[in-house]
Amino acid sequence: MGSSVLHNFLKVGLNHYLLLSGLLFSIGVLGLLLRRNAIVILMCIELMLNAVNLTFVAFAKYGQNIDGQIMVFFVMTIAAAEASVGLAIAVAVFKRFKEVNISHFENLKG
Amino acid sequence: MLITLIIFLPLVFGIGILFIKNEKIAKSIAFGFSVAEFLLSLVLLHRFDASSVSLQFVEKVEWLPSFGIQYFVGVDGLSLWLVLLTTFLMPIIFLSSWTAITKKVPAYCAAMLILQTAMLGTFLSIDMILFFVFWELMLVPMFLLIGIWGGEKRIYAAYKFFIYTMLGSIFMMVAIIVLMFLTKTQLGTMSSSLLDFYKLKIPFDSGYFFNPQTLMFFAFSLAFAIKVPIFPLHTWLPDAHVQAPTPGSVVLAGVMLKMGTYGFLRFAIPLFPEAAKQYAPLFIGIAVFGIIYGALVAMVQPDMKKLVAYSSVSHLGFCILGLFAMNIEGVTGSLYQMLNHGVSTGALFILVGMIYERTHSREISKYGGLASVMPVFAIFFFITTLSSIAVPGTNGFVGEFLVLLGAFKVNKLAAGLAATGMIFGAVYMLWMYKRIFFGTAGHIVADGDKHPLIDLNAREIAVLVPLMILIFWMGFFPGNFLDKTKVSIEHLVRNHGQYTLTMNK
Amino acid sequence: MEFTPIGIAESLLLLPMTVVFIFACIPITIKVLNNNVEPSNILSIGIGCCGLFIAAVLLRIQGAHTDPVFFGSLIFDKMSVMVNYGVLLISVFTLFMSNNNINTTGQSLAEHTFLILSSVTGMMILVSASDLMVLFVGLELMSLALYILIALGHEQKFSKEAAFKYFILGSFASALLLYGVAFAFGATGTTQIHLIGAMVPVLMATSKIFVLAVIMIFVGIAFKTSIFPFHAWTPDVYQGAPTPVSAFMATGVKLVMFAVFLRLVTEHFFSHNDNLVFVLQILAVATMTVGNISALGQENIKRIIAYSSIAHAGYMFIGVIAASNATTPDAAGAVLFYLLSYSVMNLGAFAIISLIEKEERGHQNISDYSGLGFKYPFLGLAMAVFMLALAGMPPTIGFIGKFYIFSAAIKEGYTGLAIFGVINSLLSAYYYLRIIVNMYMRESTHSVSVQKSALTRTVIAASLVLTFVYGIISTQLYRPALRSVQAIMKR
Amino acid sequence: MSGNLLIGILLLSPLLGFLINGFLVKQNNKSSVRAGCIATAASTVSFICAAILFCSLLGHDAPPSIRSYFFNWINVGDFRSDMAFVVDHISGIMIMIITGVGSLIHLYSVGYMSHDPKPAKFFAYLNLFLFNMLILVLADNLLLLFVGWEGVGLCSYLLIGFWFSDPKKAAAGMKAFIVNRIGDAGFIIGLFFIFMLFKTVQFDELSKLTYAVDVGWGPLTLATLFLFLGATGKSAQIPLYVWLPDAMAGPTPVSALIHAATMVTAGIYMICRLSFIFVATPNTMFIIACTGALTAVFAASIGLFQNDIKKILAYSTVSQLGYMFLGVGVGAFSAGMFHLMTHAFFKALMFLGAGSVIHGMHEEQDIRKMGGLAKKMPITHITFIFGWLAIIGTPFFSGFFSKDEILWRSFASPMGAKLLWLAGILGATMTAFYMTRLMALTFWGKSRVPKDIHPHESPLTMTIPLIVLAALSLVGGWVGIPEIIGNIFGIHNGWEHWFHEVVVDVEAHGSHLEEALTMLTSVVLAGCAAFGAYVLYTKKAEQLDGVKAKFSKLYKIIYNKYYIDEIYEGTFVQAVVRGGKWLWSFIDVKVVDRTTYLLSDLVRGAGNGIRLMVNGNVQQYALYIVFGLVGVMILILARAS
Amino acid sequence: MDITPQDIVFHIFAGVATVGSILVVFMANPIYCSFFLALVMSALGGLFFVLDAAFVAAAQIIVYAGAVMVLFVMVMMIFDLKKDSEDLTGFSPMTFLKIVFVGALCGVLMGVGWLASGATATPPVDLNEQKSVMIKNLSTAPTSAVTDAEDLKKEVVEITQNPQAGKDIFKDYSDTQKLSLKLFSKFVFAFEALSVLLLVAIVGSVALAKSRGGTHHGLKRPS
Repeated sequence: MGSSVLHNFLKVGLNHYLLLSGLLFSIGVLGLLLRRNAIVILMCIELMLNAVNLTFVAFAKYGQNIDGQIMVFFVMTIAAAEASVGLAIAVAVFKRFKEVNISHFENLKG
Repeated sequence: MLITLIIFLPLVFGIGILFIKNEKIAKSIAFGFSVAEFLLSLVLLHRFDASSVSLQFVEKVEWLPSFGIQYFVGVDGLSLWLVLLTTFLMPIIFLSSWTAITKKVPAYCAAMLILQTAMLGTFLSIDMILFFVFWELMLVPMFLLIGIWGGEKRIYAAYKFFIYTMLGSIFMMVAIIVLMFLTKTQLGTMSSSLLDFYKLKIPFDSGYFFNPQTLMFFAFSLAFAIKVPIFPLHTWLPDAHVQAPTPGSVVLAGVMLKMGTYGFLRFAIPLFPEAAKQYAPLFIGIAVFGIIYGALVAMVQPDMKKLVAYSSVSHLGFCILGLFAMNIEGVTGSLYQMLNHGVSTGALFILVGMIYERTHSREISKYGGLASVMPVFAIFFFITTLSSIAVPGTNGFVGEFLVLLGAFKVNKLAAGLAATGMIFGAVYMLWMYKRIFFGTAGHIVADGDKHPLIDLNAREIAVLVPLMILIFWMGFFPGNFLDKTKVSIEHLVRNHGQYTLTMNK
Repeated sequence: MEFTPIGIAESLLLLPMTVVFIFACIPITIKVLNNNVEPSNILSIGIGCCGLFIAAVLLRIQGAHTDPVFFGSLIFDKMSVMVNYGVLLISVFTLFMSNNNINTTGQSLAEHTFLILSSVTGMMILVSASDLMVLFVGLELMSLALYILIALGHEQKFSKEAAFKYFILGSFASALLLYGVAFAFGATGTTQIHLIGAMVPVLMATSKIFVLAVIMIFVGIAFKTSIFPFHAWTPDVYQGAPTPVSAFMATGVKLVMFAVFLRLVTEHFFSHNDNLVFVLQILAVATMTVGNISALGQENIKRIIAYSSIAHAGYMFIGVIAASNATTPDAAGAVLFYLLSYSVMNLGAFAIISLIEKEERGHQNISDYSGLGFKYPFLGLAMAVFMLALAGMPPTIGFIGKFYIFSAAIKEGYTGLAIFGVINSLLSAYYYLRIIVNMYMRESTHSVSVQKSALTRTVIAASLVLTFVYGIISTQLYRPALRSVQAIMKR
Repeated sequence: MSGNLLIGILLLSPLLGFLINGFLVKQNNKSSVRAGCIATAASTVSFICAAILFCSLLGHDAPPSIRSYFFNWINVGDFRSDMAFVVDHISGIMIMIITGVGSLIHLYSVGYMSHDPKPAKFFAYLNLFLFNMLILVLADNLLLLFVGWEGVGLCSYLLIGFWFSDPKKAAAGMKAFIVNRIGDAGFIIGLFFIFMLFKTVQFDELSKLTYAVDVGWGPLTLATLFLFLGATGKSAQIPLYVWLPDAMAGPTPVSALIHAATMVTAGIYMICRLSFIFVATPNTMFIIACTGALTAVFAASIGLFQNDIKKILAYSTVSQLGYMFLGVGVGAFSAGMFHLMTHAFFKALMFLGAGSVIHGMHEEQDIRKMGGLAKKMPITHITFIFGWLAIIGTPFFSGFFSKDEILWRSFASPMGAKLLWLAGILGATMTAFYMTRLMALTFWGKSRVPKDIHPHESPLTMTIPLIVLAALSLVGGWVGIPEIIGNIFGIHNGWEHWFHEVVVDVEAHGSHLEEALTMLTSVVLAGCAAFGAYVLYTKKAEQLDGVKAKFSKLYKIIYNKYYIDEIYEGTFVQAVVRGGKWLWSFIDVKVVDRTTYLLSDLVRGAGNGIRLMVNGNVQQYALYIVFGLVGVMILILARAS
Repeated sequence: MDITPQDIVFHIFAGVATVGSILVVFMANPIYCSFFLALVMSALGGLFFVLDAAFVAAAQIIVYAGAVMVLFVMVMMIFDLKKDSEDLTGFSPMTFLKIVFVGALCGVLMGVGWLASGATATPPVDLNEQKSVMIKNLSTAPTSAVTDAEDLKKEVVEITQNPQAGKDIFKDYSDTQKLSLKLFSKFVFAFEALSVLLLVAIVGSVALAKSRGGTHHGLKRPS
């Protein structure tokens, strides 16, 4: 039976893609939670969006619905825009704080 | 139009007064308007048909039609005298505070007048949502009165007053909404009119607490019990009374506490007759406890105002006792006691305010022998004391007697214990009177140079004389007052369980 | 039968948002053409308001349409029209406030106007979106503009920090929302809301993916509406952002995002699953409670208002829950009414804060409001009224809004939620009163000067009037709200 | 119609006097005569009206009562009480006593109060008292009676505390009012019982009803018991007698009028009024009789060694009131009323005499500092002797007849008992002793007056009332001469006959021999006691100290009035005050208020705690989002399965 | 059901993506992070190829791995990055909590993804979508408007009655053609809206970069 399980695991289907995207997304979340470098956090967000892209494409393939690929375009564009804005904010923050470690950005609280 | 005029005239004037800068003019105008308002309410009294149980002078305008909410006001025997009490006290308050309130006078006048609108609206609303609107609206000017013109710990007291009162009313709000949906299912159309609420058959189960009627009864009761206030919910009262300026205390004691008892009378008991009946012993018990408790605690108070405040707890206990006796004597007595308390405690607060204005102290132990220095003041104080301790011939007696009589019919032990409230009432009032007016000259009286203890002036006498007249008038000729309410109360009591109200134009 | 590839009539429907965006570009274009010299404040704001006004007129002319347009991407129904009106009004008020606010006025008001109007464009897309992807695009458009708006504030540190926080969390939430959209797409094969809506009853029972999708979409929106536990950014961002922008976020964003909630709810996204409804109830109660009790001990007025906005989100969320299984439009209408009423009160309050605050978090503590009431009678009175309205005192719009929400909740059988709601409005009374207490009952410790700004005062006066007028004749606002949601429910 | 008018004048004349004196006459020393004249005139007018009314009741074909209805007072539900008054055989006697003795005392006061700074106030109060007392006795229903009942209490309070700047006197007034209030509360409960049982409080309606005798402790017994509680308050019986001795703080005319002649007898009057109900409740009657007897002995024993002239008279009054209760308790209502009247005469006389002494002694009240005043104040002395003779029961003086009637009835009535009679005799003996002691120490023997005091006889306004009252003390009893003596002189006992219609007397059963023997016993014993006292306190005064030393403990206890005041103070008063303090400082402040604080602190604390969550760390916020997401997911998915 | 080469390719790319993303999170130096992110994106591009989305895969590599990553690297150049050592949080209870929650999230996502694979639905019949295809037909076959309209009407009726027909319309086109067709019909609004979004992003970034900060009452303070 073990080989059957292995076979099931190796035989790629939609579930593999969902598994992978879930994993990548979670790793992105983990990075968001743990990293202190603002830029890396932005990267993690990109990672999450990429995981979503993977989901879209996988659904497009297995659902026989090409709309999913179009979504990916949108997501890419938005991700790029987000990245640019995010980086612009990061630069602005860096200019004020001389620091990109987010543990220094805790003036607003309570 | 008459009732609308009566309700909203003070509001209009109140807002108008805000724009007057000159203090003297402002208070003169406020006084003049409040007198006019009183005269207007006398017109109402004059035109009132005492033989009818129906609502009179009804005005009805659609307000929020999708919920069946109306601007619906009217007066009947239950609310008539409370309206008059309100309009009667207002000019007296303005006159009494002529010199006591020195800062922000126009704002003060405005707050008082707006408060008057809210109070009158509360008494005259027949639509429950409208009632609730006025009920809540009342908090704001009172909050400001306590907070702006009050004593040292005024802010704390103002918060306490506001939050406590609101605590009660929020549950009432929920209950009102539930009732509104009940009207939809039972009567077909949604309505928040009290007349429709009376027609409802609210599910009740005597064996189980969590049934709709009981829960709603307690939701309403909580609101009213806090306002009254009934024993464990009374702690806002001493603070509010002590910290409020004299006019605030007078309104608070004179009118606002009555809203609670009025609420029981008008809403809680007739709307939820079975629940009220089932839990009447509970309320009677609390009322009796409150009577004795209020009296005993009042007795040991070192501060005059606080003493009077706790005495209110005791006196209002009589009102509750009478209401939950649910017979004609009890309810009549209770209603009468409301008026009495308004007059006598109002007078007491005015008197305390007068002496406070002179000496800036309310500590009883600092006084003594005041009667020799201010004999006229002493006489007025004494008459008011008599009224407060219900000596026959004064108004207080009639009310307390009827309440006790009504209670006795229902529960002898309760009446017996409540009668001890009469004794303790005499104890704390006379003891205070003795400590203030009799004996050797106290600390404050002895060095009168610092604060000239001049006897009452003409204005102050003019403030007090109407109250004194009323004390005896109501004591000797209660018929003049009770005739107007008689049929309404009889209708209310005799139809317990199937009480309905109609209206006539 | 005239048929065109993409009907002109359809394209014309885009006119309001197009106009807004075009007008948004005018001030910065002027600035660029004029050698990067900032045009006068009044000019920027005037152009912006002009655009918003024209958009409103166009909306009025076009009216509502029941069917989706642009291949199901957009729908200009009554609700979207009504919410659009609200958004336009809010943005006009925001622009008015921006004129003299210490943090927005100055050299970048043209950009500010541009971003506000762009954000409005995003909002208009958002409320009209009938496709989850379009919804996402609208959301991002709105959010990106907001991130920059916050960062553009003149505060040296706070605005940047707030922008950064908001950006990170906002992007995270968008990613979640997007993930949800992907799952929904996978489960249904489409992203069109009404098509998904038709499948909800089946999918809720059979497809875990779809349940996950709904949850993640919910989280994405809940983040923007600051539902507990997705609320933590709110006070920080509201405090750090320039006050007009805070006002814009607290009112506009909330209005739009709740409109989206309503749209999803009326398509029964959140129904047919008892657990979901149960969890939403918990969140509603937690949101109200956390918002209110957090505000009790707060000293900074902007943070107080922020926490209060969390609490108000909780109240509105009660309405959303009530609407989720409703067959009548009462609950949804109540939410819409509450949104508008809340916007009015909050804008007024923020306008006053905006007049009083000083640079670098100056004069934002409630102790700075001591003695203000008698010193500036109009501002004091207005602030008192707004606070009381927010606390839900009659006869203001705040009371009647709460009444509608709670009665809707009771009607739909959520009496428990209504009780929690009223208890919370009691808790909230304390901190609203605190502000009044400071204004009227304490002596001022230091002199606080107030900026003179006719425009901001106009906002205050207008909010004041609306607070009372719609508090008394609320039917005039409630009925359109009801009708607008009735229209989307019928479909 | 004329009845109406007369009753109207009767009532309103003192009220008018009160209003004039209270509000119009200047409150200063000079107005003493003017105010006194007004007040005296008012009470005299009342007396004339009362006399006319009384006379119209005499004769065979006279109406049994004269009713006068003024207006409806309270009419709520079933309850109805009118402002209506009735003069009948019982109230007729009362108004005569009240206005008659009252007028005399008013006259007396003109002289007595001549040096007071505020005489007008005094006279105003006095008139107000008359007004209230008249309401009390004329009331045609129980509630109206209660109006007068409380009203006289109020006036008593005012008059006791007349010199209010002395804290002791003010306190005495308060004590009187509050102790009375306790009784009043009982009275009102009794009233409720009556109303509940019979649906009316009108005397004439009540009297027409028939009452089943309640041998147990049914509601009727409770009703009468509570009414009696009211009576013990007003009429200073055990356990509520304590206020009366303190009430002597008031001006002496007040003591004479209110605390001897009129007000304190209201309890007797009320019970006689409702005699038809009381006789139906033997248990109550027994309690009344016992209380009366006990009070008579108890108070007399305290009176034995008091040194304050007014205090002695006060305890004597309590004791005499005990006799009256003993009388009514054994069903001898008319005898009680009889003693009420005679007591009104002689006790008023003695009080006024004491007042005259005090006046003459410049406010000195301690009899140890008197002695030999007989020569200095002859009129006072002579008149006082009349009172003394009357009270100790010297045959043919008024007190003799009335007291013996009571004693005989307690001996012979079916409701009486031998023990009660014995107690009565004991009391009478003690009375004779301490009254003689009073006479001896005050008027006879050697003068112990301090050097700086020069006693003098009082003015005419004061002595005239004394003379009139002395005469009445002698002849006042002749209207009720018992048969065994009356038969000798051929005089009919008109008194019992007079009351026949209004009062339900319980017939005594005993032979004339027994009656004569009991009478003789009491006279002999009283005579012995009087003689003993005379000898002791005039001739052998020096031996007294030895006797005192022998019984020092007992003497001390009695001298300190059995420490009853202290016991009351220590138990009830302290309990109430401590209770109040505890309720306030513990229940109110610590429990109720603290709970409020606790709740608000809890909420605010929770808020501050929750705000710690918002710690500024953006990753923390993201964690909340993840937490929320995971939580929602797990809640939904896990519950679904 | 044999394991195809595509499956093996998937596993390779999946492994690379997973390891790469883990390294993104745990590499201390942001430059390395960005490198691994580019690696992950490239791997995903590979996966897109496997999923028959060639165009998307290309775009992924060009736009993401190329443009966006360059942006990141550039920004990093601006910053002074000497304090990398402090970057990763030390192990604390909070870190533990974070890992636990993320693990739970991961579990749920992966679990649902793994178990729910069969639940993909075929796209519902969407009249709007069909309409968009028809419009394409209309534009590629320029005939008289009247007859076209008639034809269209007929076609609409046909499609409405036979839902499956809608799907068949696509079968003649390549993926990229299909993409473009849809992009400019069904998703045209979103597409246009994106342009606005990009403009806002650009202007916003520029404005932010230019802003000097500080409170100035209309005054221009030298930066």
